[in-house]
Amino acid sequence: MPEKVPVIRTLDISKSFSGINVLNKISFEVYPGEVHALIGENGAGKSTLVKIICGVYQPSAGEIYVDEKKVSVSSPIVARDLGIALIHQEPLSFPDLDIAENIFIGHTRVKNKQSIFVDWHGKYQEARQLLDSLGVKLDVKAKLRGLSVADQQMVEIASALSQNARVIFMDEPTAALTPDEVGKLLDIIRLLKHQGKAIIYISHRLDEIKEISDRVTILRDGEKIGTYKTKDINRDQMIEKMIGRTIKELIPKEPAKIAAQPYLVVKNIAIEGVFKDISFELREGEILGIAGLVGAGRTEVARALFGITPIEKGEIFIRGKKVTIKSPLDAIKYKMALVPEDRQGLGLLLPWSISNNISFSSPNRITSMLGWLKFKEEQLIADNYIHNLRIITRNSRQPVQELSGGNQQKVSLAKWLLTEPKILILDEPTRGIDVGAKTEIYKIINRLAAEGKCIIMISSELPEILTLSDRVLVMYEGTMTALLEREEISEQKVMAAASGQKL
Amino acid sequence: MSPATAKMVNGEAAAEKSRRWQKLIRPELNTILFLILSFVISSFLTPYFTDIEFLLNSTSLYVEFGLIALVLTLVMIAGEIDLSVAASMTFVACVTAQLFHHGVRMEWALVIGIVFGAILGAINGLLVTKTGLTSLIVTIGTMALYRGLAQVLIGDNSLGNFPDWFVGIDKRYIFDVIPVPFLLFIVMAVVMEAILRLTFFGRQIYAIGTNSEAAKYSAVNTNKVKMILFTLVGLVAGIAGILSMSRLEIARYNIGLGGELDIITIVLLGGTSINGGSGSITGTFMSFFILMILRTGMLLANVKRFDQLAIIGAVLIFAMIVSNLLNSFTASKG
Amino acid sequence: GKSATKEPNQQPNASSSQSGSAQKQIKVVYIPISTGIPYFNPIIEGFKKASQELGFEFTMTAPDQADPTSQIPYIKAQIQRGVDVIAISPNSSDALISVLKEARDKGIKIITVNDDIKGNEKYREASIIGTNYDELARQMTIKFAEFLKYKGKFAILSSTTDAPFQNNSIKITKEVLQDPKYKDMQLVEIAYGNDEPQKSLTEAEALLQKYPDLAGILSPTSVGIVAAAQAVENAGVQNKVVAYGNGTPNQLKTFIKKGVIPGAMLWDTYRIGYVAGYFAYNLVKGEAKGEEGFKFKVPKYGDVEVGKFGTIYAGPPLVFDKSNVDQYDF
Amino acid sequence: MGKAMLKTPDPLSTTAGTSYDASKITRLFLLRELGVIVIILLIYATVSAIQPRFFSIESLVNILLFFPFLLVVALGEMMVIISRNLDLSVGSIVGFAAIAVGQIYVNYPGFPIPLAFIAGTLIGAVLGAINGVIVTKFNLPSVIVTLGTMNIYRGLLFILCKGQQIDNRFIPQALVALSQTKHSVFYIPWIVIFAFIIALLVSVFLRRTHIGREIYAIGSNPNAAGLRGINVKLIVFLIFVISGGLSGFAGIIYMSRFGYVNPTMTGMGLEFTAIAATVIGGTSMAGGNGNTTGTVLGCILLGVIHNALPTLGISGFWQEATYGLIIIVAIIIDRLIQVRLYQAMKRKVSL
Ligand SMILES: Nc1ncnc2c1ncn2[C@@H]1O[C@H](COP(=O)(O)OP(=O)(O)OP(=O)(O)O)[C@@H](O)[C@H]1O
Ligand SMILES: Nc1ncnc2c1ncn2[C@@H]1O[C@H](COP(=O)(O)OP(=O)(O)OP(=O)(O)O)[C@@H](O)[C@H]1O
Ligand SMILES: [Mg+2]
Ligand SMILES: [Mg+2]
Repeated sequence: MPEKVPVIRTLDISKSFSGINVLNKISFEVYPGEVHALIGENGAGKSTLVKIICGVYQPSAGEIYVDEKKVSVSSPIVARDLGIALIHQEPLSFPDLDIAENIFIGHTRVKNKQSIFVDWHGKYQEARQLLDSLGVKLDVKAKLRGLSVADQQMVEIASALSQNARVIFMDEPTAALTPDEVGKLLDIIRLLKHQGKAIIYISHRLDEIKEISDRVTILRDGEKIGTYKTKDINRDQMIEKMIGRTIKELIPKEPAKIAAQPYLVVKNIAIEGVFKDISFELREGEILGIAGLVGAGRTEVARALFGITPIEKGEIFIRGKKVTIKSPLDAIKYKMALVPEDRQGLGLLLPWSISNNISFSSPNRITSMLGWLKFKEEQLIADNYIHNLRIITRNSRQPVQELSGGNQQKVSLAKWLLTEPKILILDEPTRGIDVGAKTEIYKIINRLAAEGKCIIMISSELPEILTLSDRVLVMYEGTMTALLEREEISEQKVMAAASGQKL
Repeated sequence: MSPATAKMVNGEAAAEKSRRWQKLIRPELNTILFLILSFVISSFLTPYFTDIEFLLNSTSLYVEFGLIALVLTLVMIAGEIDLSVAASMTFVACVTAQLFHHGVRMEWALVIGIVFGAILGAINGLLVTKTGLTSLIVTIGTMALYRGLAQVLIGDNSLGNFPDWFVGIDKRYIFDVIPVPFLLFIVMAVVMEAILRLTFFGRQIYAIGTNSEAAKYSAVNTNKVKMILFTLVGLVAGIAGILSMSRLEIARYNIGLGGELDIITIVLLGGTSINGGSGSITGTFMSFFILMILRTGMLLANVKRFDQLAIIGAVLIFAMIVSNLLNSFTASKG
Repeated sequence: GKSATKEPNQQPNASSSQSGSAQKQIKVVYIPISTGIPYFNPIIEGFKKASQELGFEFTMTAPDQADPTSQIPYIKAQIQRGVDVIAISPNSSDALISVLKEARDKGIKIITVNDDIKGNEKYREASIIGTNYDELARQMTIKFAEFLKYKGKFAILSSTTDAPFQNNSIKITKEVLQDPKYKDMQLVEIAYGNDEPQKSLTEAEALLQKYPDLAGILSPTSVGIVAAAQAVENAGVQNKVVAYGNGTPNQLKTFIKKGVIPGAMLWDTYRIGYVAGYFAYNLVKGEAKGEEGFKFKVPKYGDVEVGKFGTIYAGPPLVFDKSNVDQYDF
Repeated sequence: MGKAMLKTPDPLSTTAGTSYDASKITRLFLLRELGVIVIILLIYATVSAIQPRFFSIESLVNILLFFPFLLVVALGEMMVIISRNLDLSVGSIVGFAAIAVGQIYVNYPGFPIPLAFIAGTLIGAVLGAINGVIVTKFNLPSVIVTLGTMNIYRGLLFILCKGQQIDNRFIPQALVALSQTKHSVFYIPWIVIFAFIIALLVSVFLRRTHIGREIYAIGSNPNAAGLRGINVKLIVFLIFVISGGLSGFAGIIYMSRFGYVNPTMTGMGLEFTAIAATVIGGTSMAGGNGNTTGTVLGCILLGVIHNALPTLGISGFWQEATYGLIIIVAIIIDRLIQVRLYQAMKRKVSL
């Protein structure tokens, strides 16, 4: 589209954090009516680049042009006024405000310059319309607190859309969404594109990239590898350019030796108003996938099993013995572990270093008999995981809040692997993880199963559910609609059950 | 090895260097600055000031609050607060004195008193953890309750006439110069620092204050930790109460009235965040000396009380601004 | 005499700067119970006047709160400064003992001013108080009874439950009322306003409300009498309820002139400071002592005599009402 | 950010874990206040049963008179707390404004009353602005800054009045009359009406204006607020100005109510009472929530307790203990009511 003028153009943007270069002379441009994908491994610098253009960070060097005019985006306010909106990778939520306010706060005042008063009626209506168009069933007057990450993501998307911006940056908007919702979002993007808006789209899901984008810019280690027409480049080429080698994306499930006796038996557990009648069995070496749409109650089941909100009805047996799990402390006693979906809010202590985070649930590994901390040991453990999980970081003392989203996820995973659990519950374990790392995690899951661990994997990514699970439990609005055995598992069946069909 | 990784390694070294700089400068910088400033101001104000013996002696006047501040630091790092500390301290002193006057041997009265302090703390802890109420409000309530009960217990009398071995602890010295209460303060500071830095329990305290929900997900028994902290703060308040009895040779219900504000000032000035998650014993330790030095200096110079207030306030803000500027300076250089 | 020459550990340069003048200037410090209480200002003025006349160095220092231990650091600092006399209006009659002992051991003379350390008199040389407080309480009660026409319910509004002056005053009021002359007067309640404006006012208002037939409020504290007057005025019951007590003229002028209260009593506070200044000076010179019967001269006021337990009354009680309130400015 | 989101001081919200529809939320919102209302009525009824005279107009007026001064300060403090800050200097600002305006009256006895209120408010606002500037310009924690200015302002006001109290003979009668029953509308003294008008204004400001909502956003998640294009610094500055201004206004109410201004006593320790009233009224120290109704009720509750104690004739020795006990029992009952209602509601909805 050389005849058009790019809405956004960057020239040799570089950025370093405390002396470390994370972006090196990145130049790229985006045209109106274009969906421009940005891909790269975790920590490649995608979010940093986007945040620089949106005024969150200041570049160490380089220039930004909007409509070919040089601008200095000194703050998000400036970006907003330039007509730039950003869907952040980690939702920016105000738990104490209602959903409509979460959508509008910060920019309505600019739009309705005439009045200092909020037009509540109009706001609620507009918010409802926006969410309807996204296909989200949320009450706009409800407080945001307690919403699942996926729903928060939806609110964030709605907020960006409501700004009526000319350029919308989307930093992994679909990481927490199920295929259904992704479909809706892609529809909306097509519509926006049609209206002549520019979209910068970041995702680790390459099918989406193939489906929606016109061009794709690939970053690796802070360097731009190149910009390509999407139709000219195939999936494997993308991966190769991203990580510098080819990999098999979805490694097949390695059948593990499954024990004869069930290790964990869950019978009709329920929490009033949240979920009910969930039953399943899990043997050593088995992987149970839990599928469902956003808000189906999968996370709630995980929380209940782990004792965060204890079950109100039903029974749980471990090795044939009935157990009561009233708190995570109990759960840990039965060698359970839960990697929560909300890594920033629940999985990690953001200001803490990587090593402190990793060791925090395994006191026995880092304390001596007398209760003193063994700092050396802690360091070694952390370094080990940084190496094995390929966590990209300065060193193990870097605060996790400075890590890229995907690397944070890896730290959260490492933290629970260190507890050497017997029952490992993974809630969206690959959310925001790049293709390379994803295969690593699949390998780990396979290995754990082979070691005779019981694994429960909640995921919104159908392919990983389909390939990795020995059995799939499908939920719909708090009930169990299907429990599929290995040979029964198919995409159609899972989708049908996820939308409420009892199988 | 790709050039990118090599660059990382180099950068890393540079970053480490600047980090070390920042480490040196960051957390307690304003406290150190404040300490130096207060020393300079004080010796400038009055020639009587630079008498170390007198300074050491003066610590005894504030040590009771200082001890409590050390433990309260842990409570505040865990994101809670206890306003009833000064009241607990006095209540314990009154109970101990009353026991003694009812014929209980002093040794036993002391033991019972300290245990009683722990119980007062545990009551706060129970109210906070069992009902889920904000500690601020709970302890505003128990602050009035404890002091009120102390008043009921001994009315407007003072109880004194304690055995000789008990009174005058502030006039007993180790190596002829270090007053016993001062030593106690140092020991307590070391112990608290060790708990906070070197044990897993310390980690849990920080975690609760940083993000209590995430701590819960990490299998921290947040309620238990809070219970322990509140009990500990009560226990130390009890010890402080007994120190005050020994120093003043009497117990009465209105000793240390309003002391909670002084104690919290020490903790806050030491850099502990009121929202929890950060803070250090070193900070509290130093800020104790800052306040002591400034006060003593100004007292010696006969600076009027309210000029003192203005000076303390101004120095406080000034030190913070300077350290912040220094921080941003080093950060931008890094 | 002997110990006064012993310099408490002072910095050499500090003493050298002073040894320039051949004879050392006498240093007197006064520590009122706390700052910001207008009552103490005339006392300080009196001290200053005496210091000018006699040529000694006078300083005032005080904590901002009146709790029992708040004066201790101030006394300690004065010990370190090596003053000759500490004049103090004590916040507590026993919490200060240990530090006062320390001061005496260093050869510093202690006198109490305006209030005494009851039961611990041996730790000070003498006590200079405004007037004979027992006598004042007696006269106040008698006057109050007159205003009440010897009948009706009344309440006392005090400061805190442990204020010695207040409690003594209340005790004497009760004693006076033993007389059959006052048999129709009934003390219904003693309320405590802690000398806080808000609490005192709340207490006074509660009294008016609880006892619709209340005839009077007696308040031996200056914050209390103001609160009582306010409550009476707000409720518009000045014709029904008599408020009387101890208070400073400036604070009560408006109420007295409006007829909200008939008047009040106090003593000459300026005189306390002035007399105390003279006594302190003579004490250091070795010319005065706090023994019963000792007399010393104070300009304007003539001979002042030391009474029992070394107590010195600075002057007679002061009674003011509409006719004379404008003569006083403190 | 994560920290901000999950600072859940309220156990009700942690038991929730999910979100609920709005009608429920609004009901819960009302119920939050219901707890305090029930306790106020409970105390009122109990005390009236023991001492019937408590159940009278005069007594009500006394309760009303207790809190205008507190309420006006607490409203400002509430806004500050909602934005996840703290203003410890309010008590000193009250004192400063009262002393400053008192000085005006000493020198210009005829100074008009409305101007006194305006002057007080402006003086307070300036002091608040100083807090705001230091907090936002230098990025310092507000607790420490206001701890510092609390001392500075108190020290300065002492210098301003040379430590002298401003006696009632300088305070105009017309100002004092504003807090007297005899010059009032339907028994309600003017200062009470002023306080309620301010409460109404604050309520409208917080609920209906964009800036008002942005205050909640800042307290709810300060980092996110900045990223969402909210001018956090400006608004925090503004809140401190408002809090200071209201404290200044309260200083004049103080003059009216007590008729004299003492440099030590005026506003001393008020910050804690104001914070207590706010938190009892349901505002969370972690920021992001709180509302005017709650704060008004919190102040009324404290007023009822303070007036109940002397009315009951509890001896001076027992008063403080009783006060503490009532506070503790009251907040526990309040919490129990909330939790029960919440559970009942949850049951009903899930059927
Ligand atoms: N505030 C910061 N301080 C220091 N380093 C940072 C900071 N923010 C990001 N980084 C570093 O910059 C690099 C790029 O991070 P960025 O978030 O841009 O990656 P990303 O491409 O978005 O990765 P992901 O796919 O995991 O989200 C990472 O190595 C990260 O550790
Ligand atoms: N009782 C209820 N009333 C209303 N909504 C509820 C209720 N219980 C659950 N929800 C909805 O379900 C969601 C919580 O469910 P949960 O987080 O377990 O879903 P999930 O299947 O894990 O989805 P996600 O993929 O978003 O994690 C909330 O967002 C909420 O909207
Ligand atoms: Mg990213
Ligand atoms: Mg989920």
